Amino acid sequence: MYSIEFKNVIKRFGKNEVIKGLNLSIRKGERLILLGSSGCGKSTILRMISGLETISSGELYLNGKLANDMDPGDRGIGMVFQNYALFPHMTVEKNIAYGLRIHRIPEKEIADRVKKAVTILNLDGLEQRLPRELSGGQRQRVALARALVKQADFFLLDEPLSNLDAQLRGKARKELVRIHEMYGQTMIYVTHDQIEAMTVGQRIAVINDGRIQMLDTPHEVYRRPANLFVAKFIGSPSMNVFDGQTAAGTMRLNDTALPLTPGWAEKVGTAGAEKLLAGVRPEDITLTAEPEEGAVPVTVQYHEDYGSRVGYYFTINGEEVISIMRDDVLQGCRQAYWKPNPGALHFFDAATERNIGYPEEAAE
Amino acid sequence: MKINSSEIKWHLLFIILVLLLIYPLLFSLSTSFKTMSEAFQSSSLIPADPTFSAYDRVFTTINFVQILSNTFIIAALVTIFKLVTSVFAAYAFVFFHFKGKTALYFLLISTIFIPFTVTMIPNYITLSKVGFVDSIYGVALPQLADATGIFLLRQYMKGIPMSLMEVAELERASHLTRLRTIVVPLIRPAILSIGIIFFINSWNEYVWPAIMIKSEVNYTLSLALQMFVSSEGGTDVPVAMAVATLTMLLPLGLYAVCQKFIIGTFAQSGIKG
Amino acid sequence: MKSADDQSAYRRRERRLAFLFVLPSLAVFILFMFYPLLYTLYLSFFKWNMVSPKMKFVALDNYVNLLTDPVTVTIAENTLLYIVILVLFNFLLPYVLAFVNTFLMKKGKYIYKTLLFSSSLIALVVGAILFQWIFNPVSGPVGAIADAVGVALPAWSKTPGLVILVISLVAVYKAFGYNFLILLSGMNSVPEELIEAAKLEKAPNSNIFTKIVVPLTSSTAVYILIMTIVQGLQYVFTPIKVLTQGGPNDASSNIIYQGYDYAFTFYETGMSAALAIITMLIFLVLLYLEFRFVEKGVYYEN
Amino acid sequence: MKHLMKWLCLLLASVMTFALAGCGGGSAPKEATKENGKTVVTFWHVYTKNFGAPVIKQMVDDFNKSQDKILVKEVYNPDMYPGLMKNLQADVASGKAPSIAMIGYNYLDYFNENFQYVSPEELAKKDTKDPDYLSKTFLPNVLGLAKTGDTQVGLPFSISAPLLFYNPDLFTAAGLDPQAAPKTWQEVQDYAKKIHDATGEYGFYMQEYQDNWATQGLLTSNGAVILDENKKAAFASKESEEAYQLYADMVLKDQSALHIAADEGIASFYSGKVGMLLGTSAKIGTITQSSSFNVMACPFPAFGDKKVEIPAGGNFLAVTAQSEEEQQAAWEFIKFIMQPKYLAAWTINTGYLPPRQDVVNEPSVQEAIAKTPALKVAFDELPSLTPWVAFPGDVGVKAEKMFADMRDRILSGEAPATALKETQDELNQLLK
Repeated sequence: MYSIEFKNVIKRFGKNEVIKGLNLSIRKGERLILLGSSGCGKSTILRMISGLETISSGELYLNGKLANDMDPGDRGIGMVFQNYALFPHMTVEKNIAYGLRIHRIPEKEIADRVKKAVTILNLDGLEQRLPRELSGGQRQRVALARALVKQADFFLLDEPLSNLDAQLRGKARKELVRIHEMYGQTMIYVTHDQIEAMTVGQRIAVINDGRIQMLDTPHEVYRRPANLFVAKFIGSPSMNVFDGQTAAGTMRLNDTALPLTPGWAEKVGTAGAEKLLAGVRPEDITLTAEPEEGAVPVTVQYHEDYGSRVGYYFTINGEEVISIMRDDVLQGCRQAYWKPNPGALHFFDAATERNIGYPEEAAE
Repeated sequence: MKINSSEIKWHLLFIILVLLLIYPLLFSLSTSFKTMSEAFQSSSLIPADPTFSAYDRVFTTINFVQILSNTFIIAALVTIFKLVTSVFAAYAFVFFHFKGKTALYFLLISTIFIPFTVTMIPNYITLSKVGFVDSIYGVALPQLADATGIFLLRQYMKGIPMSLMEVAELERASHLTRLRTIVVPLIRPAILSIGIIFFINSWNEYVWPAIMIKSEVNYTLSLALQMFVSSEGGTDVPVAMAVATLTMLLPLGLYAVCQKFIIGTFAQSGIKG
Repeated sequence: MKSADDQSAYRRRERRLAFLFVLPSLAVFILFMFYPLLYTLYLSFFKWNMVSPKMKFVALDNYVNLLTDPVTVTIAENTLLYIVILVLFNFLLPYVLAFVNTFLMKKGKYIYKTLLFSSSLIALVVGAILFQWIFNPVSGPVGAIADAVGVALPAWSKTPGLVILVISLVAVYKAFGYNFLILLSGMNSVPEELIEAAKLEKAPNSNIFTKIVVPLTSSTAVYILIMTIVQGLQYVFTPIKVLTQGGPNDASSNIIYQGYDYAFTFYETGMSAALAIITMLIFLVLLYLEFRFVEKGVYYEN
Repeated sequence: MKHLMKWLCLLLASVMTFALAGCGGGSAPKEATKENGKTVVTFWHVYTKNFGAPVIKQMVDDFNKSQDKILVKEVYNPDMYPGLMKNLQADVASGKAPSIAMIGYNYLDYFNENFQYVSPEELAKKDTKDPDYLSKTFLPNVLGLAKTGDTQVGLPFSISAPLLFYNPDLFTAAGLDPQAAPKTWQEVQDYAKKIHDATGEYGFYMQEYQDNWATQGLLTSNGAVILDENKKAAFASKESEEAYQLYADMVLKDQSALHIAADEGIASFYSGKVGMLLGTSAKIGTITQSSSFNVMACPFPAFGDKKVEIPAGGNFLAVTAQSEEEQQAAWEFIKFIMQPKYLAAWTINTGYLPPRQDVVNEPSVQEAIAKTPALKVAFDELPSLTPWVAFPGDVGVKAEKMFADMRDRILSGEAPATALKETQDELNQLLK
């Protein structure tokens, strides 16, 4: 039995349809990430769960009950807002205990719960401080404490780390996972940062243009993108895509025809697509200075040094392609050779942009 | 504090302006310590032989404490009711969404544009029908709400981030609780500043009390001034100035105490465009 | 499908509560603002002196008499002159000074807004008596200065035009500090860097003011402009009543004072009501202005 | 939106009906208000703390102590007679009225026509103790001040006379003898010019209130008639023109007379900037206190050898009580304060002339006259006092303002003839 279920839910702001026919089922206690660029509708989905946004049509079930018109207060939601939404005029303790006091929970129990949350999020000694006296990280943890202390069924986070600086974000990610495992609530986490998505999420829903492009584990989303959008969105720099120019079991790259493996040949043949786009992740491309059998000659036009890695830019069938390698084997721009690794290839139907799937032996 | 040359002229301009505005206050203060004849002889700011005779006449001939308390009661009543009604109305216009909200808002705001020549006669007749003429409560009754209050408080309430209210919504807090625990505390400086403006305006009010109040026992400070001004018998100027100075004491006191406050609130977020 | 009535039940509860929140203000306004407006409208079609039991229905006579009466022409001219002076001293001057104080002055500029505000604390009736005294051309301080300089000052209380200027100064004295403060706050919505950039291009202050500051502070400015007119005309009532009672020869009366005069000096309630309605119509134009400018930005922001 | 508007109109309609039912003038007379057994008499007056109120308070306290059937409460009305009329108007509109109201002489006609009152004659007749109280205590010309046609509207209480105050120091500075006060307006013009030329100060100022009191004296003393027998305005005559021309010349040609609002002009006299001030005897007290020089006074100047005719300022007491019992109580109180003892105190404190002949030989009055010569001048003017012209009916309230406007027009350069003619025509238009 799913704890949150969307059944062809549509959300309109005026005439503009922001969520187009959403079907999503979230298991109890799961850590699900809603990932997408800004304006894709991910926050709207979160707010529809919390009741802060109404549902134009379709049904939402919480713990099996129809929740469309349920008052936000009755849905058992603990939420962390992007700007933390701490009450500037209340101390940390009052902020955390705000909800509990509204529900007239006995003071003794409030004190215990707050004490526990404060220790978990190591906010000790800050209880009587005002939000403006805290650092960004501390404020974020107070917002977390306030959401957790409710011990509600659902734990919603709307880009909670986006206001933190880089180092803090890493630490905060680990804490989030730790807390989730401790409290065991169903956690829905909205972010546009794919690293956060990959590290925090047990499952990721990649969203674009109001639709779920793919819903799967981080590994699958990275290794087997369901469509071109997911492929390009996940991974940075994003996956290289170019016209595969596949024909009769071969792939033509810059006028060099390379034979496909039997598995790929069979897959490509039966894809029934007029035109196929090939995709390779930059980190899966290894260039060599010396020619090699079955390698494609390329001229590296541009070269970037990221310190721990090096990037080489060249073109394949008219598209700019980038290769990321650990060390600077080519020592600057010059002629190089690329032997594509069949295990790292992806093919998409140019028309539907859907992934045509992978041959058996390649799915190591 | 070095002020560079180009700014000197602006500082000069402001200093002249301040002197022009402060001079009348000083003039009133100094005249209140002069005798009748000296008041007319010299207009210097330092009285030749300062005397408390004017203040003495004020405290002996009129029941100053009664007049002070009348003025205070009206001002307090008007201020508290105006604030309460304005806060609730402003809250409704910011945090509720209902059909006809704009129309209702402009219906209320239009009262700012109703001149008192429209309201004076009908209100006088209505209040006299219910026996409220010549009573301080009659003066206060028509002023228990103020559209400027709604207008200003609405501006400040708009400054409250929506997410704070959503936190309350997630806790199923009633609107009254949201008002009490979030909205009012957050705009408390604005409420107090607007409250002080309401208080001072009511404290200084002259026209409406002049129409409503008849007997001396109900007089307010502005009316008390009239008890020393007679076109037939002449004006006791020092006493008039003494009353004027005494009238200024409380507003000046309030302002001195909360000046940082008032200036801060109005200066900080004013009327957002 | 979601249940339509649940949603509208919630809507109706929300709407009733909203109405309850607005009701206190609305009730006071209906009883003491809108009812008088209707009653004044009703009165404006009658001839009555508030005493005699009979009220004669005269239809539009009051309005006709008003519009044909030469005094009304003087009143209209006076009202315009009041507005011009009030707008000049209570709107333009504080507006420019707020700009100067915010962007052209760096050090020690905050003390002025505190000091200037203090004159807003005064009671208008006190201000009137004080100004009558100070501006006495014969025996007041102004008279003394004029003697020293050897200039013979005209008796402003008997000179049309000048009388309006001095009376307006009482209202200016009361409102200037407050307006300056609000306009100063309006300046906060002008990003500092915009001004810095303009200064780099050596743009003259007047240009910075008109091209950058005015557009960005328009809603605060319009609010103060409207208040300067609506409140200003009612502020000057007290000095007129105390100092000149509309004299000399109606040269200091305005649309508000004349309304009072008709009602409480000539006991022509009908004429007073008619004039009050005309005043209301003129002020409604300002209400529209308020909607178009002041509310525009603010309303859509939420 | 529809729903809201519907609800709103409903509420407005109901409020309107409630109010309309109530409005429309006074209601039937009711019985006297009582306070712990005593009949309450409300006494409306116009006197301020620095002018007259202390004596009024004394009279009321003494009366309340002198008996225990009636309780008198005095109520001060700001803005003198117009102010009191406004309050009276408003009170009657809401069905209430004071027991006794102090009405300015210039409102005699307006009051008579618009308000319910009981004539003193009627009250005297019903008063068994002394039915012919009126003829016994008051002179006919004094009673005439509060009489219109042949109805005695009220009893004159305060009588002020216009007289000429002057500053002896400025006189001597201009080479004039302070003892030889000007007797005619020609002399006033001449003295004013001398003072102005010698000292640079102004020579003359006539109090300029929103009324025709002082100016009526100027016109009638030159023989002009303000209101003729058939109640028509007739002041646009050659005599008025002459009188105003003299006054206008002093202001405009000689620049020796000051044309300014009343308070400022009088303040200028106090501060020694104006040689002569034509003001009311009621200001004797304040003028002596406020001036640093020794104020002297002389009677209202004449035009050549014409008889001086000057209007009596001040007010009369009208009994507006509506119930029989209250009227009796009011009459008792009026008779009490009309005793010479109280009228004497009244005269001394305010500078008003007493309405009764015999008050002048009260010892306290004799002593006051000796102390302040101005008071003596006022008493000497008693015989030449005539009623302050009150225009009939609703015109009464407008006339004062029209005369004030006329004065301002003439003194700012308009030809007296045209101003007089236009104002007279306008008034007669209103009188039709």
